[in-house]
Amino acid sequence: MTMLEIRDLGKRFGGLDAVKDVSLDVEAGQITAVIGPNGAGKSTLFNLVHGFYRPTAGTISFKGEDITHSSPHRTVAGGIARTFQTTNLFDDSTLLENVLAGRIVRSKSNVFDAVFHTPRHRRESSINEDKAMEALEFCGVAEYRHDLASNVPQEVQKRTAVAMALATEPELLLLDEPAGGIPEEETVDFGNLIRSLPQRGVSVLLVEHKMTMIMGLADTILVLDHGQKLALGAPAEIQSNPDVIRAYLGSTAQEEN
Amino acid sequence: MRLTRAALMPAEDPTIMTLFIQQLFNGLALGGVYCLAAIGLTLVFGVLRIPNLAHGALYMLGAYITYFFLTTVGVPYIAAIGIAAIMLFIVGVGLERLVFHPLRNSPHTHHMIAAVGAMFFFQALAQAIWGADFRRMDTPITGELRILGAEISAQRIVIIVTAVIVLALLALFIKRSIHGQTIEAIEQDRVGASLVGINPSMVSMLTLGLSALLATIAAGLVAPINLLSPTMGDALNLKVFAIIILGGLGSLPGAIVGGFALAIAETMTATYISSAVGEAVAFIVLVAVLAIKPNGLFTKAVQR
Amino acid sequence: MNSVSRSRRRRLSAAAVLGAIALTATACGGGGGSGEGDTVVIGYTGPLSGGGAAYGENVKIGLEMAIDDLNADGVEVDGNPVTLELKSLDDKYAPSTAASNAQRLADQDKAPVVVSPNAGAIKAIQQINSGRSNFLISAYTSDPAIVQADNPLTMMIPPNFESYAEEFSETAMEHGGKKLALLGTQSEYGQQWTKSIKDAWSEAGGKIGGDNSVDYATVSDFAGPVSKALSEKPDAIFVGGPSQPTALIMEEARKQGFKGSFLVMDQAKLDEMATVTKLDNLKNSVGVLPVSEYEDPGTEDFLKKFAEKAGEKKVPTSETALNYQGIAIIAKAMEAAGTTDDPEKIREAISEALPEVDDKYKVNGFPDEITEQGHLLNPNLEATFLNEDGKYTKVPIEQVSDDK
Amino acid sequence: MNPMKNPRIIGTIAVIILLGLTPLAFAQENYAMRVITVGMCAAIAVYGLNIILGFTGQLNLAQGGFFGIGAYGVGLLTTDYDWSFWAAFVVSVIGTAVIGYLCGLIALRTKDEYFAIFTMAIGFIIFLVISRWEPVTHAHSGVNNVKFPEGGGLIDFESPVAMFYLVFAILLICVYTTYAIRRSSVGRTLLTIRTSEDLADAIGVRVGFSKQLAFAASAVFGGVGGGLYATVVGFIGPDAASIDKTFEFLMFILVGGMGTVAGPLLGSMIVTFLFELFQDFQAYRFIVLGPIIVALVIFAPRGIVGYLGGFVDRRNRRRRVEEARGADDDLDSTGASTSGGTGDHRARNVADGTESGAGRTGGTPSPEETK
Repeated sequence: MTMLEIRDLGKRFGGLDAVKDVSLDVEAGQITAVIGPNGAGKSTLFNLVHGFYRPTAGTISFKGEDITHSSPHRTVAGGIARTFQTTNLFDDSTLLENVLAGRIVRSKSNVFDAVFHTPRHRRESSINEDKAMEALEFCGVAEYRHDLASNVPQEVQKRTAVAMALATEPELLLLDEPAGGIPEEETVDFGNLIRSLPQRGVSVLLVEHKMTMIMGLADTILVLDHGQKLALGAPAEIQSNPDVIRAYLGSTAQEEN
Repeated sequence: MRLTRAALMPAEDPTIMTLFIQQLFNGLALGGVYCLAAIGLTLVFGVLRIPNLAHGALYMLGAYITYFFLTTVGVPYIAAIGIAAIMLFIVGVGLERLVFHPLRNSPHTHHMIAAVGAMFFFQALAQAIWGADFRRMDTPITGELRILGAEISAQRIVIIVTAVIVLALLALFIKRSIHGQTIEAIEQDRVGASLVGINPSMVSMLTLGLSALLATIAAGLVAPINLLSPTMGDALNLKVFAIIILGGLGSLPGAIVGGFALAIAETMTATYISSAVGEAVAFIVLVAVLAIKPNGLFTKAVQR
Repeated sequence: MNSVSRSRRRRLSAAAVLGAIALTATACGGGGGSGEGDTVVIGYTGPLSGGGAAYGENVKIGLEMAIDDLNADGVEVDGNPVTLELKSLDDKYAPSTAASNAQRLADQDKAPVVVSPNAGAIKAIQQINSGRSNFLISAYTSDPAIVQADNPLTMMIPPNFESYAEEFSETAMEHGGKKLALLGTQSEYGQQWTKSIKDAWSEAGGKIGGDNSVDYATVSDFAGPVSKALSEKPDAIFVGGPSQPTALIMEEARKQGFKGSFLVMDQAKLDEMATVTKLDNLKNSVGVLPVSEYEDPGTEDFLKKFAEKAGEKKVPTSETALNYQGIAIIAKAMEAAGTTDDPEKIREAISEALPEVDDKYKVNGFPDEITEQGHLLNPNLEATFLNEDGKYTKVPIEQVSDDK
Repeated sequence: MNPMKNPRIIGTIAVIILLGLTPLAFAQENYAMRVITVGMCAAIAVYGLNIILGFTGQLNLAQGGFFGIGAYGVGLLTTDYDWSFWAAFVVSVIGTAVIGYLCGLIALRTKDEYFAIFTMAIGFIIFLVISRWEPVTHAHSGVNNVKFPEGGGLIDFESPVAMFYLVFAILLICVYTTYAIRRSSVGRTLLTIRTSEDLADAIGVRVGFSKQLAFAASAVFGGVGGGLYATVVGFIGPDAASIDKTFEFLMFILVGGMGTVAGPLLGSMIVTFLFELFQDFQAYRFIVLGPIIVALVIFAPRGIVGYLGGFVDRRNRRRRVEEARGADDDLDSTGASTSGGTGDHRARNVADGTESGAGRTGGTPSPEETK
């Protein structure tokens, strides 16, 4: 069943197209990857799906429901979570607090519940803690829960970012270069974490540069170039696609410097 | 009722043209003062990212020191302003070292309160030295000019001219001189600037000194047409903030346009509507503009 | 954990206690003394910093001078000598602060009398001076509202400003003309003045232009408002606020070619104004009589002493002179009442004390009676007209009643 | 572990009890009672500032204005319109809420310094309206003889002590509300916004809406403080709405500690007394006070409570980090070792000060902890 359905999506900034007629289906329980050279519009695509940007053309629908113009809050509430390219955590807070922040969107209780200490409030708080701990454990960073986000290694931060996203109980998770800045030897473990998400009922849409990782992970790959679809298909097809090789090698060249 | 009267007045009043010219020049003179004060403040903001609430106090101090050299010591007017400007430059640097530098990594709440503390201090100090009485500062520049039937005192012409000259020099300084360029560089991009080896704290001192210097010139010019008192800065302070926000924090053209615009708006509303409105107009305009354009008129890449 | 919590507990309570200490410190601060009856504290709360500081200082000088002289002469309350002592606090013109200060002076310093020179502050103090704590307010404001409040423990020193309106209007009209422009200050007091002048002027059959009142304290350039006022071609202009800005406004008006006459609100003192602008700019205006023009028995000595105290340059104003008289009256009232700590008795004794006061303390139009509501009345109140050749000519003023 | 073991709670309660007992010592000292009561009115407004500034990180400089609106609402309604205090109080608080909400609508379009100075302008306009709109507000003549609250024959609020306890009671409500918000998901929402609006957005926090509410809430507290102030003082002039009030409040919260529960109260009291102490220096007290203020900001940037708290938290966290590490292989053993609850139990609630066991004790994590 199709979870996310993107049709002819477009976004213009001033004169130029950041994203143009992109269409993509993200299947439930699958891992879909978006690759492409820098400035190919990958992050823009994420921001469009997530509601940070308003598309200038096309539609996005999630579980058959049109979310083209919904706000980030509504998108997240609807079940789409995301992580950022540059690790983004609340630095002065402990990891647990960070992940708990992810629970806000699922909290119904308001000031009055807090003030009058209602049962709902109590119930929710303990649920929040359990879910947060569960997410931390799932991502294998529970033992760091009381360290400040700024004090833990890159990889732990990356994992926590995922945990925070998971805490919002998403059905679709947008990962923007989740393994960026992680030493090669650890990417394997990290890959496993991502691979285990679908069993949890979380479909994944990710942007990643580490080709080896992608090829091992993704079920479907969308290749973007200058904001437009260059190719779409299974890893094998993509690897053998001449355009992709040209565009991609070209860009990795420039990434070196 | 007052409104209708004001509305009718032009029709009845033969001297309407004269009045308008008169007020236009008064507005320009006021604008000159506002600009000189606002520029410094907006520079400080652009570079240090702090709303320096003590700016009005620096202006006041500048006026008193000018007064001291002119009246008590008896040096010529221009020289007095010059000396005062230099002394205030030092005061400004001191302020940066002692108050703002230690706070460079704190949120702007802290700067504001620290600045208020400094302001209290300066005012009390001025009162301790010169007393609470109003002081009058006489100027060698006397006489009036007749322009299209309007009486404009020479002092006001001087204010307008000096303002223009100083602003021009400042622009030149910022474009040409190394220091100026570094100021601009930092304004545009702190990180980048420090990468290319500019020393931010050096520039911070320079900027605060410069802003105090400009404030002093403004004070030295306006003092003769008004009075000195330890609280003379207060009224100016809020208006100048309105101006730099209106123009866009850290934007020099913004401060200049904002300064003259608000000054003229003030005199004109005071003339044709009512003095109470004249007093409030700066802030009403501000609220209106920000409601539509949340980052001010001439927004620079100031906000993160 | 426990060790932490203990040290933490200690710290926090320490911080809290600090508050209490500070409090007790204030509670004791400056207190005591007055109980023994040999020293009586005269309290003063006024603007000693901020915009009104100059005004507050003038009042304070008057109080200090009076207390020095009285102590020199010796005050004796039922048999034993009493030393007066001034305790002054700054209220920055804020009524609520003034009230706190007054409360403090009454509580800690046992001051039977508190002087306050501003209507707002006095109104705030009247909330607390006759109830759980009792003290007499020596009120230096010419706003009748404070006696209309029927506060049993208020003594209003200066004449009711409304008395001036009529004479001012007539005088100005005969030296100027029928058309009046309003250019007073935007303060509470300035606005009340503007209103009463308005009424008096139209009663005298004059025409009134628009109200151009501006806040003298915040305007950075008076040229604008003045040009506006003059654009209506007035024959007379009502001005007034603190002396110096008022002087500037008049100067500006003359510069812009105004030939008519000025009505100068009593807050501004012509002689004080002469220190910031040429006398020529002030000619042809009606205002209150400068202290130096009074011919009361004590005036001359007062002027000498003032010059010694405040310097030759400083001009003695009625704020100083009238409060000088005020304290003298209170001291005499204490003697007459035979008590230093019963405000009611002191208040009652004032009327019998008035004629007793030594001539040296009569410096600025001395009152000969105090009304039921507590207003000191000077039988022959005089204003002045500063004529073309810079001479002060006296203008007798008929006093109006304080009732609404 | 039991709440009474948590230093923060103990500290806060200690302060409150101490304050609550002051009338015993000073019942006869009208002056002392007055100063404390007025100080508490300010403290209430400062708690408002704490919500928008301390929790949400928006420097709102209109608080003095809202304080003034509350004060004038009560003042004018009880005098010119002869309402009962309570009616006037409720109405003017609601009024402040509405005005606050509307101001928020525009003000929150701006950010950072723009927001700060924009709200400063709003505050100043409120002041101008109050000090110029003579026919309604009596401008500088002020509002005289504001009514005392009606005690319904039971309590006589003309007695300073009764008035003290009225304000004290309302203050307690504010303290508790702050405490409750602080540890609820609502509080976490605000703190999230304070740290990073983008990230907050990403995890589905309704940034705009939450800021809007926080702003309105702070205005309400301001109104409550102002309304009480009016009846405590009995006479109010435009200075009740002046910009200086705002800066006073800022000083209070800064000295006490932003985003903490006890901070605003402590700050208000200490600074108020400081000011009273220096009264003896009259005009020149600011030569001393000015530098003191600067020094406080520089050397205790997180305020008294912030300072003490931060340092307790570091201790606690270090301890918990070790336990958490241990806890993973053997929960019970570590659990037994310290006061109740297992390693990760304590972990949870302290981390965010929510429910269950020690949660109640985690009441007021310092900004350090949740920032």
